[in-house]
Amino acid sequence: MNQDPVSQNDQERLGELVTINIGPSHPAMHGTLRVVTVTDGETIVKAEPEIGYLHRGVEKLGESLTYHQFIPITDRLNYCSAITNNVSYEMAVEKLMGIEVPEKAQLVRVIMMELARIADHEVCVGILGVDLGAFTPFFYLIIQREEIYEIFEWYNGARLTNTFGRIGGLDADLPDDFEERWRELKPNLRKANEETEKLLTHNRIWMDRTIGVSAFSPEDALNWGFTGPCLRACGVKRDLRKDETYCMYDQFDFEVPVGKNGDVFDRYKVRMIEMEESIKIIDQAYKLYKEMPADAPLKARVPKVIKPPVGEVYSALESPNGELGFFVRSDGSNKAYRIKIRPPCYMIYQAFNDLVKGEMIADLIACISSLNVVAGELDR
Amino acid sequence: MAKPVVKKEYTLGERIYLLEILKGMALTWRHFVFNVKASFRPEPHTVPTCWQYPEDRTREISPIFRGLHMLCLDEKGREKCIACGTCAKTCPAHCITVKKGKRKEGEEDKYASKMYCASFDIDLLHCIFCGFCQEACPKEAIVLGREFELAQYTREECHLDKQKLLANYRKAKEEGKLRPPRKAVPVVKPPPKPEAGAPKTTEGKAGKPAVAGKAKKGQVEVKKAAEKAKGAGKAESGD
Amino acid sequence: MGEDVQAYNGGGWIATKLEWLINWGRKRSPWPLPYGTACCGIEMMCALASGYDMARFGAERPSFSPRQADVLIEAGTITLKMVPILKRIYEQMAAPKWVIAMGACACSGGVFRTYSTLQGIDKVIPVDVYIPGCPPRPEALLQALGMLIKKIEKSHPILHKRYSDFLVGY
Amino acid sequence: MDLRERVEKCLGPEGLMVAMTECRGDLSVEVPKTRLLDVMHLLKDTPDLEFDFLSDVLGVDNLAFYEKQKPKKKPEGEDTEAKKEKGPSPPRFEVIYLLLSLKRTERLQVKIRVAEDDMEVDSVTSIWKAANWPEREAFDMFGLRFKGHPNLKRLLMWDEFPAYPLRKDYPLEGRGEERHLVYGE
Amino acid sequence: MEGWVIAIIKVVFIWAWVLLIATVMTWVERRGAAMMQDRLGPNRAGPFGLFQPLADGIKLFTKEEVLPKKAHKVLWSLGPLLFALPAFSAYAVMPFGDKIVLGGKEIILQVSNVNIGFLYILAIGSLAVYGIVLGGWGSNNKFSILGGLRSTAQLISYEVPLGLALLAIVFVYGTFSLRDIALAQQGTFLGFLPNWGIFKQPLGFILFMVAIYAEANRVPFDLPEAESEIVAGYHTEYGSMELGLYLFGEYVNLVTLSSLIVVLYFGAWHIPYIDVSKFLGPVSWGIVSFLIFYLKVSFFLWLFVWVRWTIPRFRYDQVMGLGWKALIPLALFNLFITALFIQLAA
Repeated sequence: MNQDPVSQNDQERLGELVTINIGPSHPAMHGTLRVVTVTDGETIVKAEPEIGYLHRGVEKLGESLTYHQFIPITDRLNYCSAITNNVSYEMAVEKLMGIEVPEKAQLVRVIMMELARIADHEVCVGILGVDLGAFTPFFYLIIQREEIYEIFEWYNGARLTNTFGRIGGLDADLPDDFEERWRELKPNLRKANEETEKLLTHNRIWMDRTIGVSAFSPEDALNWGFTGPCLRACGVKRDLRKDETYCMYDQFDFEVPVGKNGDVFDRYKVRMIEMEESIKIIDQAYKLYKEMPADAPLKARVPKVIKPPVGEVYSALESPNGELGFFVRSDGSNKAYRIKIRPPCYMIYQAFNDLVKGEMIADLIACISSLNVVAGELDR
Repeated sequence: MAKPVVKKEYTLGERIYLLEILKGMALTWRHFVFNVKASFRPEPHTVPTCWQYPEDRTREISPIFRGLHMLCLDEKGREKCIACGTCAKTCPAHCITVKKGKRKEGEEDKYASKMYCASFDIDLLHCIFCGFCQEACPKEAIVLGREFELAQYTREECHLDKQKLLANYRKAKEEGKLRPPRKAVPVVKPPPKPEAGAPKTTEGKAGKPAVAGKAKKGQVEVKKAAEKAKGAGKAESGD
Repeated sequence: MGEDVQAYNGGGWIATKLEWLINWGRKRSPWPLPYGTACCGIEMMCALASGYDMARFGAERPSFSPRQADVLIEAGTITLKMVPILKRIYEQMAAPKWVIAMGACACSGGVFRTYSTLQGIDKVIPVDVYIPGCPPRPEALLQALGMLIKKIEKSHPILHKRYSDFLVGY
Repeated sequence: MDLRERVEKCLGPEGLMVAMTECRGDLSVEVPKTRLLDVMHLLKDTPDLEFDFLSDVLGVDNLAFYEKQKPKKKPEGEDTEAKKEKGPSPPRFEVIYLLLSLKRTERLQVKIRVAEDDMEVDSVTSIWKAANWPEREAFDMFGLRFKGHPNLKRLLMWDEFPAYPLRKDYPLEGRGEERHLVYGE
Repeated sequence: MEGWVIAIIKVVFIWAWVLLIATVMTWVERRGAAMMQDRLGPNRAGPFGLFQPLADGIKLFTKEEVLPKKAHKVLWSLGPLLFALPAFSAYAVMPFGDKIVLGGKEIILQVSNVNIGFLYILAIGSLAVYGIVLGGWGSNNKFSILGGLRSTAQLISYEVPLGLALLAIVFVYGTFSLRDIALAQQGTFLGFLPNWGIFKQPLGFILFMVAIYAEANRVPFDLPEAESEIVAGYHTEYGSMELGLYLFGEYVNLVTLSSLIVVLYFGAWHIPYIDVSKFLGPVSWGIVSFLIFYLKVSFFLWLFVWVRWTIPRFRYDQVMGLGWKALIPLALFNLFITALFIQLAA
C-alpha cells in the first residue's frame, strides 16, 4: 500500500473526513477482506486494505507435511479454482525432481485447469454483478458452475477441493462420460455467458458503473506486479500459457484478450472472453486426448516416498487470477524446507489504494470484486 | 493512480438506457415463464435447475464421492484392516488413530489377517476428505463412502469409532452404494532406464538420487494407491 | 432449564398454541448471516443460489447486518485475528439466534493446526449444528438447516429462559 | 549468450556477485547485502538483462538447513557459504528476490544473506512497488527489517503478535499467543 | 353519523386491503425473483409458500429488540414509524374504484375526495424521507447515516421531476383532485386513442416512472440500502419489528405509488373503448371497477419486481446526474410542450 499519510491538503480538512471501516464482515468483502477508508463524503481519500484475516499458516504447514500431504492444502488457497493450485504445486515439485509428466496426463491437466478457470471466472463475474446490484446473472452463471463441479466430482470425488493429480501425474483418468457431459455443458456455458452479456454489457447503468472506474496504466500495473486478467485489462498482452508455456499449451490455438483502460469493465470483458477461449482450449485438448492410446501412461515413475534432491525452484503457471507461483526449497528430506506461494491477487490487491483513490465508495466495491481477490490465496 | 480513460462512445441505444433494459427484461421474462411452467411439473424435481434437496434426491452423487468413511469387510465378512497405520501416517489432518490388536485363536472368522485394529477412530471434524487414507491403504480397508449428510448436533456425534465405521459399511452395502474399485493409473514403463533415471542422476545434486521403483516391502506408501486393486503384491513386484 | 420444561408441561392451551405459532414463524424464516470466510463460503453460495436454493426454507434474505439475522452460518476458517470480530458479530445478533458451524475449519480448525487458526469456533461461541466436511456439500448445509428447524420446533420460546427475556410479560 | 554468462558479465566486474547456482534451470545469484540496490538497478537497466518485473520477495530461515546439511557433503551453494562463514554463526536468513524479464521471459533469483545480528535490508520498493507487501510479509514472518520501506508493519498477523512465526524455531502450533483473547471473557 | 360509519368502514377496508396487497407483494417479490433466477423461492410455509410473509412477521415480532448503545432512542424508534405511516396515509385520497350505490346511497370508492389530493400526496410522499433519515441518524452507524444521506439527496432530487411531471398532468386535466382526473380518463380523444394520461403525456409518464422508482428506493435507485455497499443502509441497525416496519413500509409505498400511476396515467378503472359500467348494475360495477383498478396496479407492482431483478444499480453521483441533468430539463421541456399544446388547443 502506498502508505503516505493523508496529504497536507487533506489534513487541513480532516474535520470533514470520515473514516469508514469496511469489512471484514461485509457483503462485498468476500468474508475476510477489510478496507479502512478515509472518505470525503462519498469520495475515497485513502483506502488501506488490511489482510491476514484468513492467514492459516499454510507455508509453515508445508514445512511440516510431506510433499504429498501438502497437495490437499493447496486446494484451499484459491478455492474457486483449486485444480490450478494443485497443478501449480505439483509442477514445482516435479521441476525440483526433474520428472517429465506424460503427455496424456498433461492434457487431462489442461482440460481440468481450463474448467477450473471457467468456474473461477464465473464466480468472479457473477459476484461482480451481485456487488453492483445485478443479481440475476450470478444465478445463471452459478448453475453452469454447478455442472462443472459435477464433472470434477465424477472425476475424483470432490466438488471444490479436488486434490487433483499427484506429483508426477494423475491419480485417475478422465471419466468415461466426460465427453457426453462436456458436450452437454458447452452450449449451456455459452448460453449463460451470452445471457450475462445481454443483461450487463450494453446496459448503460452497467457501463456507467464500470467504464473508467479504477483505471490503471500498464506501467503502473507492471510496477505493482499485476498479472493475469487485471494486467491484460490494462493492455499488456502477457499470459504465461503463451509466454512461458507449460503443459503443452503451445499446441493449442487460443487468443489472449487484452483491454484498453484497465478499468472494471475491461477486466470483466477480459474474463468473459477468456471463458470462451477456455472452452476452445478444452475442445482442442480433448481432441488430442482422444488421439492418445487408451493405455497411455498417466503418471511418471515416481518414488514412493518423495524426496527431492537439495535445491530450490520457482515454478509458475497462469491461474485464473494471474501468475500463481510456488517456490519450493528442499533439503533432501521428505518434507519441504520452505514453500513460498506467490498468489496473484496478493500483488494486485496491494495496489488497492492507488486503484480506488478518488473514486466513490460504490466503485470501491466494484473494484474489489473485479480484482477477484480470493482470501484463501491472499492470506494463505 | 487512476489514469485518464478513453471513454467509449455510447451508441444511441445504450445512451437512452431503456432499450437495453427492455432487452434484459425480455430475457428475465423468458426465464420466468419457463420456470413458472416448469414449476407445475410433478413434484419434487420441478424447475430443472433446482434440486429440492430433502425431498428431491434426483441429483446423482458420484459413486466415487469422498464422503463418510467406512471400514470394509471382505467377502467372508471379516475385517480387512491390518492396523498397519499407513492411513494415519498419510492423513494430512492427523485425524485417524489406529490401535493394533493381535488375532487370537478362533477369531479367524472375524479378522482377515493376523493383525487387526483394536480401535479405529476418526475425528470427522478434523477430516478434510482428501481421500489419501483410502489411497494409501494396502488392503482397501478404509474407504470413503457416498454418504454426505454428516451434520450433527454435538461434537461427540462427529467422532467415528470402529463400530460406526463398520456400521457405515454394512449400511452402504445394503443400499448398494459401495465404492467401485479404483482403476489403476497406467504408469510410464520402466525399461528405458536412461529416460527415467537420467535427469535424476545427472542433475540431482548431493541429495540421495531419488530411486524410482524398488520400493521396500511394507514401506509407507504415499503414492500410487491405484496399484492395489486386487493384488497389492503383484503391483509391487511389477515395480 | 429443567424447571422451565416442567413449567412448560403445565402450560395451558394458549401457551402451547402460542409457542407453536412462534416456532412456526421462526422455523419458516431463518434468515441467515452468511459468514463465509473460506472454501466453505463457496459451497454455501451454491446452497444459497439456484442449484439448491436455500430460499425454499424461507432463508431468503441473506442479512449481512447481524441485527437482522437469525442463523449465523459460519463457513470457513476462523483465524485468531478474526476471533474478536466473530465474537462481536455473534453478540450483536438479536436473541433467538443459532449458529451452524460449516466445514472442518469452523468445527475444529481442520487440517490447519497452526499458530494462527482457531481450533473450532465452539471455543468462542456456542454452536448448534456441526457439519463435517471440507467443504461439505450444499446438501449437507441444507440438512443442517433442517436439523436446526427441528431444534427450533422443540424449543419453548415462551417459557424457556434463553428465549423468553423479551416475552416476559406473557 | 545464455543468461548465466550475461549475468556474470553484468555483475562480475563490479564485484557484485558472491555466488551463482543453478537448479533445474533456475538461475540464482547471490549478491552482497550492502549493495543490493545497485545490483537491482543494474539488473533492471542493463540492456540485455532487463529484469523489469518483480515476481516475489521471500525470506528463508536457514537455521535448520545448516544443522541438517553439516554432516552431509556440500552442494555448491553451501561450498561458498562454508568458506566465508566458518567461524561465527553463518548468516541465518536469506532474502530471495524473484525477478522476471518480460521481454525475454527469463527468470532470475537474486539472493542475499542476512545475519541474525544485523537484520536490516535495503527495501526495493523504490524500484518496484510490487515489493511492498512481500517485504512486509517477510518482516512479519521473519523479522527482517527493510530500510526505506514506506509502511513496515505487520501484515498477516495482528500488530501485537510477539513472535515471527515462519522462523524455524517457532513451533507450528504456536506458543499460545493471545489465546486469552479467545477463551477468556 | 352515517357518513362517519361509512368513512370508518372505508378506512378499515382499504387499510386491510393495502396491507394484504403489500403482504402478498413480498411473496410475489420473492417467488418472482426466484423464478427469474431459475430457482424456486420460498415454498414451504403454507401452499406455494404463501404464508412466508406471515412467518417473517411472526419471527420479527418475537425477536429480541436491540437498541444500540449509542443510538438516539427517540429518533431511533421514530424512524420506522415515520417511514411506514405516510405510505398508508397517502392512500387517504387515493380513488380505488368508481362508486357503489347501496340502498339509494352513493358511496364513492375513495376515503375522502379532497380537491387538492395532489398536493396532499406530494406532501405526504416527501414525509417518508424523514423516516429514513431519522433512522439512519439515530442508529449511530456510519453505514446507516450514509444510507440516510443518500436517501435524502436522492428523494429531494427526484421530487422535483416528479412534481413537474405531475404539474403537466394538472395542466392537461385542469384539476387537483385525483378523482376528477380518474373520471376524466374515460372515452377517447383524437378519435382513436384512449383518454389516458399516458397517451396525453408519454414523456411525462416515463419521467414519472423513473422518479417514482427513485422515490420508492427500488433498483436501480436502491442506493439508501445498497446491500453490497453499505450493508443494509439506513436499517443496518434495526432488528426486530422496526425492521419489519421498514421492509413492509417499502411495499406499502410501492402499492401507493403504483396506484398513483394507474390513477394518473392508466385510466384508473376505465377500460379503453368499452364503457363497462353500462352493462353492469351499480353495485357490481363498483366491485368490477375496484377489481380493474387493482388489476392494473398489480401490473405495475410486478413491474417493480421485474425491473429490480434485471438491472444493476446506479452510483450515487450518477443518480444525482440523471436527476438534475436529464430528468429535470426533460420535465421542464415536457411542461413547456404541454402548456403550448393546451394554449394552441384553446
